[in-house]
Amino acid sequence: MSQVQTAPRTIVDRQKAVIWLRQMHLIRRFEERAAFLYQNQKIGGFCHLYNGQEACAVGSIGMLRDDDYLITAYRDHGHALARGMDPKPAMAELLGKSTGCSGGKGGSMHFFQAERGFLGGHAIVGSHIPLATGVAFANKYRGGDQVCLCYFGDGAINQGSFHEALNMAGMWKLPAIYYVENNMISMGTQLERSSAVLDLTVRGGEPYNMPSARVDANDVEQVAEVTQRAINRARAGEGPTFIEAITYRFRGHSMSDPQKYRTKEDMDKAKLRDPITLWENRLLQRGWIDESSLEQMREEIRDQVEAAIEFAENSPEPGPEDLYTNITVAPYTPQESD
Amino acid sequence: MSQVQTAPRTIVDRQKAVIWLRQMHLIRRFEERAAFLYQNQKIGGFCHLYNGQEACAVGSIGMLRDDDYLITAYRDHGHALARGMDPKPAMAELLGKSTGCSGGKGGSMHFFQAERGFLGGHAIVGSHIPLATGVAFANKYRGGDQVCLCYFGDGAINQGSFHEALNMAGMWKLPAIYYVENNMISMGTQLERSSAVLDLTVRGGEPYNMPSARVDANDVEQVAEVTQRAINRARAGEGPTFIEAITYRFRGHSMSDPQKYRTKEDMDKAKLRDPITLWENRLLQRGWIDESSLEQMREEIRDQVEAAIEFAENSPEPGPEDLYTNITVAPYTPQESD
Amino acid sequence: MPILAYRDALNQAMLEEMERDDNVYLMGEEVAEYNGAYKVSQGLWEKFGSRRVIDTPISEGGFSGIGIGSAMVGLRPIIEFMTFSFSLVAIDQILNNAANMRYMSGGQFSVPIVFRGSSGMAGCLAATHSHRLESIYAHFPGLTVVMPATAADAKGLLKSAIRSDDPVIFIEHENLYGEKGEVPEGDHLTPIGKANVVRAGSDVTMLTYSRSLITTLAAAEQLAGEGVSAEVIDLRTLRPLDMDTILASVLKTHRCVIIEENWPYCGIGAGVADRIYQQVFDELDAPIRRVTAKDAPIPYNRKLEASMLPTVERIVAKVNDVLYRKA
Amino acid sequence: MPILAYRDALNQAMLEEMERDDNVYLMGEEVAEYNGAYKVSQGLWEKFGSRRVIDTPISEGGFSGIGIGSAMVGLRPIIEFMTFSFSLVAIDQILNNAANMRYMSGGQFSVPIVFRGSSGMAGCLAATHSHRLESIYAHFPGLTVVMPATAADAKGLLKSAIRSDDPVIFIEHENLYGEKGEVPEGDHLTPIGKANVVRAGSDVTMLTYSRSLITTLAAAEQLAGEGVSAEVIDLRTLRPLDMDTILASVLKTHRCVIIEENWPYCGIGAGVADRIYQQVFDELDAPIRRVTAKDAPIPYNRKLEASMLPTVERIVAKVNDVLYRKA
Ligand SMILES: Cc1ncc(C[n+]2csc(CCOP(=O)(O)OP(=O)(O)O)c2C)c(N)n1
Ligand SMILES: Cc1ncc(C[n+]2csc(CCOP(=O)(O)OP(=O)(O)O)c2C)c(N)n1
Ligand SMILES: [Mg+2]
Ligand SMILES: [Mg+2]
Repeated sequence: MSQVQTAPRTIVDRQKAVIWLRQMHLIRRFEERAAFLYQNQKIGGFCHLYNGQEACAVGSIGMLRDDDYLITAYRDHGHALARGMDPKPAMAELLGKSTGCSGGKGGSMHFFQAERGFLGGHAIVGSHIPLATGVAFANKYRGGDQVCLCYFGDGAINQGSFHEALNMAGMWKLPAIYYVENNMISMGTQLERSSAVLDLTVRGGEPYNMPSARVDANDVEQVAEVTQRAINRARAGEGPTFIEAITYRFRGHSMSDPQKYRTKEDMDKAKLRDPITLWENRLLQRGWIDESSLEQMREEIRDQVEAAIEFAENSPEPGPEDLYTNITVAPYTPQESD
Repeated sequence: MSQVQTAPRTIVDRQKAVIWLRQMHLIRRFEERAAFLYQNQKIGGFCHLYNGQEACAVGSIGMLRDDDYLITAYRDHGHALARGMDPKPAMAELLGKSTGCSGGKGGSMHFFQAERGFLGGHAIVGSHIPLATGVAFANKYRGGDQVCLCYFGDGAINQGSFHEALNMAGMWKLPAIYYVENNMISMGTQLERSSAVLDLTVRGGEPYNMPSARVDANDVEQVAEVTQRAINRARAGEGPTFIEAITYRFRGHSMSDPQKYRTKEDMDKAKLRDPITLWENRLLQRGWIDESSLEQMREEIRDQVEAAIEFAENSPEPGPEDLYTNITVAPYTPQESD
Repeated sequence: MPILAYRDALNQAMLEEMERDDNVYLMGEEVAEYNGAYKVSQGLWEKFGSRRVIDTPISEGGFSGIGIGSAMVGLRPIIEFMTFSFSLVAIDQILNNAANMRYMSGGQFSVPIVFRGSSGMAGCLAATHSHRLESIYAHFPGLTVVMPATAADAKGLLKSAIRSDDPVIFIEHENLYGEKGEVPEGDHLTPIGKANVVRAGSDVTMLTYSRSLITTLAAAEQLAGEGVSAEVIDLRTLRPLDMDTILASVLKTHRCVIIEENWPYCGIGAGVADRIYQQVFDELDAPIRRVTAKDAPIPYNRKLEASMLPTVERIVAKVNDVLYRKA
Repeated sequence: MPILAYRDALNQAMLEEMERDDNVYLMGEEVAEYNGAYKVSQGLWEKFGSRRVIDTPISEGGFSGIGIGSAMVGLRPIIEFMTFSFSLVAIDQILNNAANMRYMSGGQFSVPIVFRGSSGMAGCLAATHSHRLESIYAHFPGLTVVMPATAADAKGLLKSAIRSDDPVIFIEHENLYGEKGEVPEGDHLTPIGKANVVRAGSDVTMLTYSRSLITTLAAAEQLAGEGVSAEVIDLRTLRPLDMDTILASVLKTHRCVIIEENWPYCGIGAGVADRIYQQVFDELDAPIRRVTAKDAPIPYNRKLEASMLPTVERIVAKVNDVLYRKA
């Protein structure tokens, strides 16, 4: 386990740095509005906010090429938006509209965007880790140098699928990057009550013969740096990397979680290291941004999200006939008799 | 990982040492005759011989108390006999007789003996590892100091169940001892083609916060010693241990395996370290046994096994009505209409 | 009689059985400190502590196996799946280790365990989180499959399940947790394997279970207003099926409709219909009609999801069908 | 036409498809260097090498998921389960990730994958190793379920399965691997979703699939000697079911017996019978009878196991039953 403790170097240029800030703000704002719509019952089912973890997705996906792949769990809005999904189809999906990024059939937990190599949000904990491994397998099979980034939570480490997939990835040197977003909790279970060891690189790296790294994921630049190293390795055919990103979620597990398992003080303390504020301050310090452009950015994002809501609200619902579409590629015959 | 490299001390007295030799011979002979019966189609299904690995079961089970538990995979004859199962019901089970240790319903892969805490042979690779963990959980729940010994192969490490169970055992400090019988192959797949790392203690120990040990399992005394340490730990409430026992199987994976994946030379070389011969020689050296008593022992075992075969052959088959017995404890109603 | 929510009736069953027998324990994700994802285990951790109410990592296969192993040596675990959809990662443990153990060991080891949790389409949970697996589990000899529809049965059946010496698949419905009903106090044990004639009638037999009971009763009420006397039977136990009660009704009405949220093909209704035909084909004046979930994965969109479900309208149409009656 | 064993017909199908399309690969336990536990992949590793014929660790859940992931980005994996009994540890991948993916992604990702392997009671393998899971998989929309009974169909259906853009559950039978039959050379494609009238007849319709076809044909032969003309239909695809062929036959014979090795309750026969009744109840002169595995876990003892299986005697008895005929 090689801990990244060096003072962050500037691995991004000004332009990209500002884009990242914008993305983080977009994710934050998008979800704040989604939470509001959820409370107003415009959004149903389970809705898991990424609030507080934005730097993980933005800093890592920011290092991908357009032809690379990524896949994540049900807490997927951030990854989709960081990969450049337009907030319109994202919001429309939350509202179950046919213009949604999954045609209204997937919902919050099952976002997809094939054209950007976004292989989805996946709601069975751990089940997408083998899928990521398969995508990496396909990249290698074809002789390309694309990589597949795979995100999951600290709780997902306890699914057998994690273990089975990482063993094969390590043994076959597949171009995958396994990214545990360790927010120290799975639903209401603190890490020390779900894992026999607290340093997750002990579980994800050495046992599968892959290098691992631990990174402060409130720092988007550190995330980018460690991701870049993993990407380089993967592209060079040297195999997978396991990255433990230490993060914190500022909201409940899902919208219905009263969070009795932690105190307001803990939360307030954590919020002092809000990844967006940290990045904003650093860009201000570097003189890459100023207060007025920041204000303008926030305004643009507010407008963008409101436009997305408007788009979603005005979009049509899928029709009754859509129940039977896109089940199979072959013509579909329901096995019923009505 | 603490490697046991010290010259083996005598951790058993003469009486027990001789019993162990007898057990190893019994297992060997029992299976040689079973192989013959299999070839003559008296035994059906899959039949996996323990030939070559006898010291694992004998040296470890030899350290258990009567009220302890053990559980294993489908290669289970050795563990059953080492735990003191009479070869008669063992052989009868192979022949599918109602006097068999599982009433003729389990067969070679599914031996059971409740009264000796033998929780069975289990044929879905890895599936019994959580069961062992549950037995250890029950021991702790009840406040007893019994332990549960759990055997599995190097191939089984690649099932998610292994990983899930060991994490909970490590976290909850359960009195379980996980024993990977590493014969360096799973069916026809050499270890380096199934595991990202070759030292299995790297996969089974540290990641689950439990101590591990590696032992030369051709040496029954080393096996006993390392097991004793693990048992002491478990009884003291200090939690589980992971033991990698390096061994070799002298026969094919199952009776139908032509073993094209290895050479006669490899086999011959391995047989130079036959655990039975090693133990025999050591006992001769120590003067704990002599040639004539050895000859007598072999003879007695031959007779014992022939008597078991006779018992099995003369035992009745289950009757047609037994199809529906022992499905549930409650009276059973088949969900059919004949 | 006290009025309790289905959720609280389940809670009471566990509480009473845990007080009665120290071998009974509850294990699962968030069952202890969080009081259960759906609050079914509210207060149990506080009362019984971490020895008997145990939070697990997200390792359904692992902790199902732990439950089974502990049951083999005499404990009586209740294993909660946050939803039965997640039992798919543990199904090998359930089907091979729980269901087969007694048989394979020639009767030496039994597995007194309850697997319980919510199930079904519960509102925009989409394809991965809306499985209804009752016909899957009911297919396998060795298992008992129970699905309570009312608060009283939630308590009575769960107590019976915990006392059963065999593995029981106990499937709740997320949308029933808040439903209230009279629940007998104390040792109220609903027998496993007995269906319940919830509403007597003479023109048509309506067989159902779990949440569909509510819709079926509403349909029966509407039909009564139209002069049709429907007998509504809550199957309660899907394996073993109470053929006596079913056949007695069908022999009276000669017409049958089965209502369920299960998918149609090889689903519970297909299994039940087959068994009725096998026994009383000649007594049937019409084919057995079924109202099931539509044969599609479960969509997120609320309207599409609603269109999957049995409705009064769909049920009445099928009843009209078997009565050769124009609406 | 060349005579091939079922095993070799499967081998030929894979060989030809792998030659045709570089995206097709084979993955599973012992499929490469060992040439397959049942030698179905004999020679493929030697021919195509380790890039395309891949031995895995014993990680069914993991490599099923790897297959699905690779199929999402355009490869066309064939995933071998040494036996389908072992698919139970991978079933979440199959049911959630393979079956639901296209739907959940609004049609963006399809999963062209074949899961194949042996299945069934194959001689003293006992409860854990004798599962027949066809009705489990057939229950789920999104999957195609295929079970060839003959060498020709083994080849023709496997080639069609590999070319299918949807996930196909392709279930072989261990006891059929050695069965020989004429197998067309080259591009022989048996269509998915089409049953096969193997023997024409007019008195009774016998529906079956996989190994039971052999026993059913033997029963039909015996019945012919007794003056009963039985039509034998090999279903071949269990999802989607070829209702046209089934109904045409039942409308001709008005009597039907379904023969299978599946367990009875909620099994394939229950699913098929229900669909027949739904459509042509009034055309049936007798209830649809079924010959199934007995409703018990699979015992090790050879005689007990044999007593589980459909036999000519059991089949003829049921045919006599639907013909109201005394033996
Ligand atoms: C197999 C499975 N079990 C349980 C759940 C319910 N569940 C959804 S998210 C979650 C917690 C996951 O925690 P973690 O992996 O740490 O991710 P985080 O929510 O912190 O992002 C649980 C228990 C599920 N979706 N799948
Ligand atoms: C889940 C599962 N997959 C595959 C098999 C088939 N199988 C039985 S034993 C075996 C090899 C196991 O090797 P290992 O664990 O090393 O044990 P050994 O046979 O060497 O004792 C395989 C692949 C099985 N029984 N269960
Ligand atoms: Mg977490
Ligand atoms: Mg091995």
